Amino acid sequence: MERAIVISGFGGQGLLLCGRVLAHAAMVEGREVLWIPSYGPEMRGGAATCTVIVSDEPIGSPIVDRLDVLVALTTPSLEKHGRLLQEGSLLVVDSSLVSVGPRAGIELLDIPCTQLAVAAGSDKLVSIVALGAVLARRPVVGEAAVRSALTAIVGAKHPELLAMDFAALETGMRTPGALPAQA
Amino acid sequence: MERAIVISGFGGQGLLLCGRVLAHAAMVEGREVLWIPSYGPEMRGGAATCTVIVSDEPIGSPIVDRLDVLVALTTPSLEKHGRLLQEGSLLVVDSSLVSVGPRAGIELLDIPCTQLAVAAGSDKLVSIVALGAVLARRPVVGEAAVRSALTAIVGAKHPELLAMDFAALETGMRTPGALPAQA
Amino acid sequence: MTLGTVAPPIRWTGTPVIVASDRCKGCELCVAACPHHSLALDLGTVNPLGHHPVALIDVASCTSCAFCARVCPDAILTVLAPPKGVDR
Amino acid sequence: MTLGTVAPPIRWTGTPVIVASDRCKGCELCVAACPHHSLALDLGTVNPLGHHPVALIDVASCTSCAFCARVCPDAILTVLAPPKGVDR
Amino acid sequence: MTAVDAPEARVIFERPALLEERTTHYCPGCGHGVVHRLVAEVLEELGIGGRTIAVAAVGCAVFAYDYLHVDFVEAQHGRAPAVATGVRRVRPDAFVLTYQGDGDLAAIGTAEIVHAAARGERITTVFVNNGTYGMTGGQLAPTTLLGQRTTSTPLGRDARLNGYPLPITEMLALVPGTAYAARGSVATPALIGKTKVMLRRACEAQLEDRGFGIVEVLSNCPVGWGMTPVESIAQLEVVAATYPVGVLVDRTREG
Amino acid sequence: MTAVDAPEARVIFERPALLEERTTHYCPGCGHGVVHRLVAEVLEELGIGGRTIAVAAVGCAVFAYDYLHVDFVEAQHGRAPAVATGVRRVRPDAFVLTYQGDGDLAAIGTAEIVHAAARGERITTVFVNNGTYGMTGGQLAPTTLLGQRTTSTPLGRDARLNGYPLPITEMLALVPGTAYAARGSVATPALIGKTKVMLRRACEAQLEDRGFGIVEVLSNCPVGWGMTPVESIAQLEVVAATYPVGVLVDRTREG
Amino acid sequence: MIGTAPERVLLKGNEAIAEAAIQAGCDAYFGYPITPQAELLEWMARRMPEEGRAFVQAESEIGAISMALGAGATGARVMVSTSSPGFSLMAEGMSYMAGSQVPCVLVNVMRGGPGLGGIGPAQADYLQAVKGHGHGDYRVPVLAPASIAEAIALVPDAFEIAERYRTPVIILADGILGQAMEPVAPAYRTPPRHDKPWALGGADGRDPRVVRSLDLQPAALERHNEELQTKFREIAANEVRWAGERLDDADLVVVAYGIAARVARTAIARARDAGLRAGLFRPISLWPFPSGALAEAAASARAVVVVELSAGQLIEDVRLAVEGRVPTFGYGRTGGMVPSPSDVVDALRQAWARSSEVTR
Amino acid sequence: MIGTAPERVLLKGNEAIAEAAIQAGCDAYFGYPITPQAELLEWMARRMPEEGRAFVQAESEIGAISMALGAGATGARVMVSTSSPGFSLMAEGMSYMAGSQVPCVLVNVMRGGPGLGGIGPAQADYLQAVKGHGHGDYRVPVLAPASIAEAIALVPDAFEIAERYRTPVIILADGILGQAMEPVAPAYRTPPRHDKPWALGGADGRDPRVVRSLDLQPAALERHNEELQTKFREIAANEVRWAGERLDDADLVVVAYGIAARVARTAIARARDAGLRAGLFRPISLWPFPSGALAEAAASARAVVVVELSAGQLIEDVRLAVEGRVPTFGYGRTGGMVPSPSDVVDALRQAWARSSEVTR
Ligand SMILES: Cc1ncc(C[n+]2csc(CCOP(=O)(O)OP(=O)(O)O)c2C)c(N)n1
Ligand SMILES: Cc1ncc(C[n+]2csc(CCOP(=O)(O)OP(=O)(O)O)c2C)c(N)n1
Ligand code: SF4
Ligand code: SF4
Ligand code: SF4
Ligand code: SF4
Ligand code: SF4
Ligand code: SF4
Ligand SMILES: [Mg+2]
Ligand SMILES: [Mg+2]
Repeated sequence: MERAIVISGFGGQGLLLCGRVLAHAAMVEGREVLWIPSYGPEMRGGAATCTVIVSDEPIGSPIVDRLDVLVALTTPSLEKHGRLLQEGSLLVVDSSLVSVGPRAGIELLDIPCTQLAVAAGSDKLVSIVALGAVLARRPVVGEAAVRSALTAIVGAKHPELLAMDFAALETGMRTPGALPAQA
Repeated sequence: MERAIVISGFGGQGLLLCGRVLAHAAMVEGREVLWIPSYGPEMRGGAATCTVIVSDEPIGSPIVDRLDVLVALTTPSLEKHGRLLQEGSLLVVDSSLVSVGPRAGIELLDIPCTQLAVAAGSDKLVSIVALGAVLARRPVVGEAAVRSALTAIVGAKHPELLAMDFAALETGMRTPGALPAQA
Repeated sequence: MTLGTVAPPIRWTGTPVIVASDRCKGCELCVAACPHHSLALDLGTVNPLGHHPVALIDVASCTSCAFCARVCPDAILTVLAPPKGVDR
Repeated sequence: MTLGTVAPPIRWTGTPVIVASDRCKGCELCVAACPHHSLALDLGTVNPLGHHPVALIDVASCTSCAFCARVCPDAILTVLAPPKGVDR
Repeated sequence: MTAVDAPEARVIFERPALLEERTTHYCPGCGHGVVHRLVAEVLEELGIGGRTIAVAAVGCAVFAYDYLHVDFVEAQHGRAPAVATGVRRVRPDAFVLTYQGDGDLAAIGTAEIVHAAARGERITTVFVNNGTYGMTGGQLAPTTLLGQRTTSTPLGRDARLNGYPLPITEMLALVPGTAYAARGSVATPALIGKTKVMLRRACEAQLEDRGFGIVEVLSNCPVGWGMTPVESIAQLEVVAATYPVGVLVDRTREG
Repeated sequence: MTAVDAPEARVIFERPALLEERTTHYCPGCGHGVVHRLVAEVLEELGIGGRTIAVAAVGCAVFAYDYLHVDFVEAQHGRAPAVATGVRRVRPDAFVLTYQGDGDLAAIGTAEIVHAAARGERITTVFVNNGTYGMTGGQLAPTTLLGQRTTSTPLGRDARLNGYPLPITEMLALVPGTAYAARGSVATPALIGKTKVMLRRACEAQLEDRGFGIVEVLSNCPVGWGMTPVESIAQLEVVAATYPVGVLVDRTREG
Repeated sequence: MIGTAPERVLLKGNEAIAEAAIQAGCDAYFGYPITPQAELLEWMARRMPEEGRAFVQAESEIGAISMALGAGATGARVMVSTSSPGFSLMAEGMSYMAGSQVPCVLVNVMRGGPGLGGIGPAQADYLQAVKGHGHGDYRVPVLAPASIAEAIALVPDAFEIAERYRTPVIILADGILGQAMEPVAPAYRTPPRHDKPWALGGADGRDPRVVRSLDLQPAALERHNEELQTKFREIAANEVRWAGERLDDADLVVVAYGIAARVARTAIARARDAGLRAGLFRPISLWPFPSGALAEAAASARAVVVVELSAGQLIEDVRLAVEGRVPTFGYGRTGGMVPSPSDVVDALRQAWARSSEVTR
Repeated sequence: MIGTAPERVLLKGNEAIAEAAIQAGCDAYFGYPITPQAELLEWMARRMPEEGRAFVQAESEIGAISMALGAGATGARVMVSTSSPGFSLMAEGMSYMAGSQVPCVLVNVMRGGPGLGGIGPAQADYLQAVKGHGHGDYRVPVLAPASIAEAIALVPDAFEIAERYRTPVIILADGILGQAMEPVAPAYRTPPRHDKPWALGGADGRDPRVVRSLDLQPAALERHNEELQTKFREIAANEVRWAGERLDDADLVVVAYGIAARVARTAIARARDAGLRAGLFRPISLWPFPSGALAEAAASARAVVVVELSAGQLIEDVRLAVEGRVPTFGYGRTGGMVPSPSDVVDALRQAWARSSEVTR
């Protein structure tokens, strides 16, 4: 089973790091994973995207034809990557910044990530909030693995920030809309 | 009819210029000619060689398998190019600098070019003396053409030297050994 | 108007600093450069670039010195001063 | 030797400048540098390089100052002086 | 007191016309924006925008052509002065400008800038010294201060391993072909004003056929330096201790 | 008076042992020969010939390895200081030397020499300035004098077209990494002696771990200059008017 | 896989290559920043001094390759890295190293070109690396990993080849391989060091040694060239590397290397699901090119399709190997674009259709 | 011949190329001294100022190619020249010119390599010139004269191609062609100048123009690359040049260009005298390579022999053209060595003997 997740927005939203957390969590679970960054021409604050492919088998193509999950933190990133969403894909948008209508066959999760992140302690946590929301709907990796990934990545350098990250992750996971749509 | 002439010695013996005179003379006569220089690693005073191919038809190869004439002004140049002499080739050596014994089938012309050149006015004329000697035995180009070549090349830049060059040429042409062997 | 009477001074009600908010990057260099602390980021707004744009928070203190505009890397600010003869 | 008698001075008959003639390029820098005009090209000789090598033409005037050797680009010259206590 | 409308408000400061009204790709607070504006103002005031051929150097400011309303050719990394020389020699009527970063000019492009100066090439160089390679992620530049941490000197620049800050503009000032060389800064409104005067002089050195002109501008790279924009501007004072601001040579008054 | 044999004649001058007993390919009277000898003498006197790794630069003296009895690596044209840096960094015990011409060092190799100096690289550079490209036939070099005819400035060097003579060693002296920089000459026995002292100091700067050392040697290229050897040596006085002989910087006494 | 999980680490390709070099005993690294290779330089900037080894951020790519020439001439194990524009600047230095037989490993993390181009992944320096980088007659072994784990394995191999044959070796990667992360249980390896009777270190007690490429005597330079050619033939005989997947029954042989091979692998699986029997021929050594093996693999196929991130470069070597015996088609993307598996499946389908038309 | 004699002059190839450029309206020349190309630079140093045109001896080959980029971007007619090591240094600049579509003519008078090599004639930069000079996907037209008269004729052609397609063009010569003299009645030609709506000159009264190769958007950079590829296909269709001699009944097709073709011509005459029916196929445009014509010429032959001054470079393009249909043999010399006609005759004999053994 291979799942492709794209997190896209602008630099400063912490999305490359968030992708790394996801990749690390997959590794912790003994799975295969491929993390691919990509930047726009802007030096900082410009477009940035991160693709994470998680699989139980060796991963072939780093380029995917369909996305299982798209986290779109800006409107341009939704425009750019939205076409890879297909029947059954999950789309998470930051309702603080992106407005989007329902799309046929696509599960939409429209949550105010930025606001929630600020509430959790910093607007740099926006991607982690979104990740929490994704995991609530699509448990690509287990929460335990994500926590140990956060501990390894954030904890190693900034242990003082770890609690805030955990909080953001939980906020995301428990945000009302994040619970499975049918629930 | 294609004739290949090599003039070889060290820089400062005027051999590249001499080759140019020969080439120019051939051009004046409306023939095809190819002039090819080659230098050794030494900056000045080192080995230098000049190949002139004169023909009545367009010239193919700039590299020849046999020499019709070799003017060897130093011992190393004789060693290097001597192997291309064949039955009927003419070998001119400067007896002031090179000692050589007779070679089967090869016409040898052993003349003190340097001495003669000094006598004609300058040791820089050594190649012109040798050229005169060559032309006496192998009239590859006519004397008139050589004179007009000298006029064009030497006369254009240093008209005052022209007389000396003519003298050197004549010295070469009239040097005893230069007259056909059988004569 | 009567001689001997001082005319009431004409006051300028224009804005001395015009912000092209959509392109402001919220770097706060103008804020730091303003000698009169007349500027601040508008934390309640996020512009299309994702930044809080700057705003003139104290019109009264602004002297139209244009320090803010001169340090702005994005040429976001236009600075105006009252017409000649018109008071601030 | 008797006290009070001055011993006749010992004279050196060696050559102060030795020329590696085969490798000399006849550039005449040594000739020009010699303060005593003790050197000149040997126009009667052509060495294997095709040059007239330099020669010490006036041993007597040579002071073994080695100017010649120091300017020679080809390290052709070795300069000797009489042993200590031996006159030139 | 009567309040009246003021339609004829005096414009104290506005965007120069040669600066395109477009959001730059530069990081918030990046000094390149200020230098761009100064260049636009000077070209405009000298009335030479229409005959300017500028050379874009590889670095964050390679996209200068998206912001300055003049003709541009894009050079290889470090080669802008040579590219400008090519332009110069075939376009006697053009005003020729290079806009280069410190990695570009003082590292890979050392030979090209030195020889453009040596030739007294009639070109003007705007040299933005932000002490790092902004575009590639904040590595050591020849101009980086001793002790300064960069992504390729994680423990700070150590003279023994990484060498000393290079006073390239002082070196260029030594060359007789350099008609004008100066160092400005974007640190304060006053220095920005002073820098503009320098840029103008460097342009005039070309217009008056005096020789090569260069203005080094001490600039900030908040992202490369790991600072907020405001901190990075304050840091410029520290930078100026190694690279003093002022006119380094002015040969335009000679002859 | 008694004449006796003098078997123990004092040797005032002899060929240094590190200079191979072999005819060089240099033109008669060429200054490279003198500089080779000085280098051999200094290495010998310092006793470092056995641990020297020299870098041969492209130019007439590329064949230095045929004449100096030390290990050599041949660099690309202009890149000797970078090649030497590579040697330096992996061979802490070696004595590292570059021998470069003015075309090599001051034209194509400008960036490499400037940055070796900026890094304070512990290498010693012997820089033979003969004002032309000897090896390729006497073209203009950055160091060519104004008015000097070369095969690529047939009417003489014109500052407007061909630029000014480049004071590269003065520029290098500005860089803090340069421990020692001086300019000597092969014009007279006295200057040759002085130059040898300079070379020794430049080597010591490396041996004492002070930084980069360079000696520019004004040298003649009779063939490139179209002069007899003796005329070319006389011409060195003219050259010295543009390039004054002397120590340009000595930071080895500091600290 | 799960069994080895605890030892796995998540590494960027650039970092993995750097650390693999350090573990392989790399004595010196020289580089100049350029995207998408900068992380390699930055890793070295931190780690090499930690290990007491040499690191220099050079003044340029020319400086870096020249430093490599100097360090390599002393027998040190040396790495340099760059990306496409910088690779062009290293051409002269590489020619010198090939000519003077100096070992060195050069990593080129390719980006889109030509000119300044872009920073996206590409494979558009293929011909340059395998045929024409510098002037003169020489070839350089070129190794192309398709995964981070393979990159780690090829680094010590590259050093070994470099030293065994006294030659520079190129590792050719692309922006994705350089910047992507995969979990790896790094199989680092330190090749043994052998005597280098040519290496410089000072002529104390022995004759001086000279590392050089100049010889003004044509006959001598020709002899030198013949020696080099003999060496190249030896490398060509010994150092061919490639991998095949599903070739046994393949009607369609897909040739691809590096990251393009990863896309091709997925596409081949899909094509097979759709009934098209495709297989993957993946050259690992681009020079020496596995011509013989490819010719054999292609012999029983109906068509060959070359998938690459360039406008058609690898295809030249494929055509030289196949020599017209099987119709050969190319599918290339440029400028930083990477095809998706379905793009490749489409290309395979088209090739298949066209090959059915071709009669030879 | 005699009729035209009065107008003939004796010119070195280097000088002939330089003067032909001047007569073709070359506005600017940039170069750096290197043997065996120095005479070209020196000619320009004298003549360009006489004509009031631009001449700069640059600080390096990189400087020269960069100046060419700048001058070319304004629409000027520009030439640069160099020899092999300098050619390597121009790789990055050429890639930029190809990417930003700047016309320019670059003359490479090849010498022996690799590295510093020697100063004798060689053809060892063939693959570099036609395949891999700089990074990224691009091709550059490469013209190879075989005589001084042909060099003179190809110079204006090169300028014309450069401007018509907005591309750099390479003239590939060797040390003999550069330094030898032949009498020529120079057929100078000045190609007409056309409007260059992309050329820089100041944005007065129009929108600014930008000559650039950067595009950080992969999709846009791919579109740019596709435009370039379209142009290359157009050039490949229109600009193929070659000459054939005695091919009609040739059993043995000898492929050679430049000076090697001259030797081959003489050798072919001798081989024919000895009963071996050989003919000469001489590519003049090395890219686009005359593959179609060669395939046709080779179709009825029993063997193809490639004669070149390199260890085997041209032969790759020959093999791509012949595609294994005719046995193909190579005879190459290196390091400045040039074979004599009898060397080549021997090579032809051997190839003939071996081709008789080959059965395919
Ligand atoms: C030949 C080459 N090498 C390296 C690079 C990568 N590169 C792009 S910009 C840059 C340096 C940028 O630094 P600087 O010139 O200081 O400009 P800044 O971004 O700091 O303004 C480098 C090394 C390149 N494009 N080409
Ligand atoms: C890349 C490159 N460009 C040009 C040359 C040709 N070349 C050989 S030596 C030389 C310059 C020599 O001048 P200089 O360094 O002053 O040494 P000199 O011969 O005068 O002692 C040049 C340009 C080369 N070998 N390589
Ligand atoms: S300086 Fe400019 S960009 Fe920065 S906050 Fe002020 S107005 Fe906005
Ligand atoms: S114009 Fe002067 S006073 Fe007014 S906001 Fe700007 S900096 Fe402050
Ligand atoms: S200086 Fe040396 S080479 Fe010149 S003439 Fe004197 S001894 Fe001979
Ligand atoms: S040692 Fe002195 S005096 Fe004697 S020859 Fe030499 S220079 Fe003249
Ligand atoms: S990286 Fe630095 S120089 Fe580049 S745009 Fe950002 S702040 Fe400016
Ligand atoms: S050309 Fe000049 S530098 Fe070269 S060997 Fe001759 S005199 Fe010396
Ligand atoms: Mg910078
Ligand atoms: Mg010189």
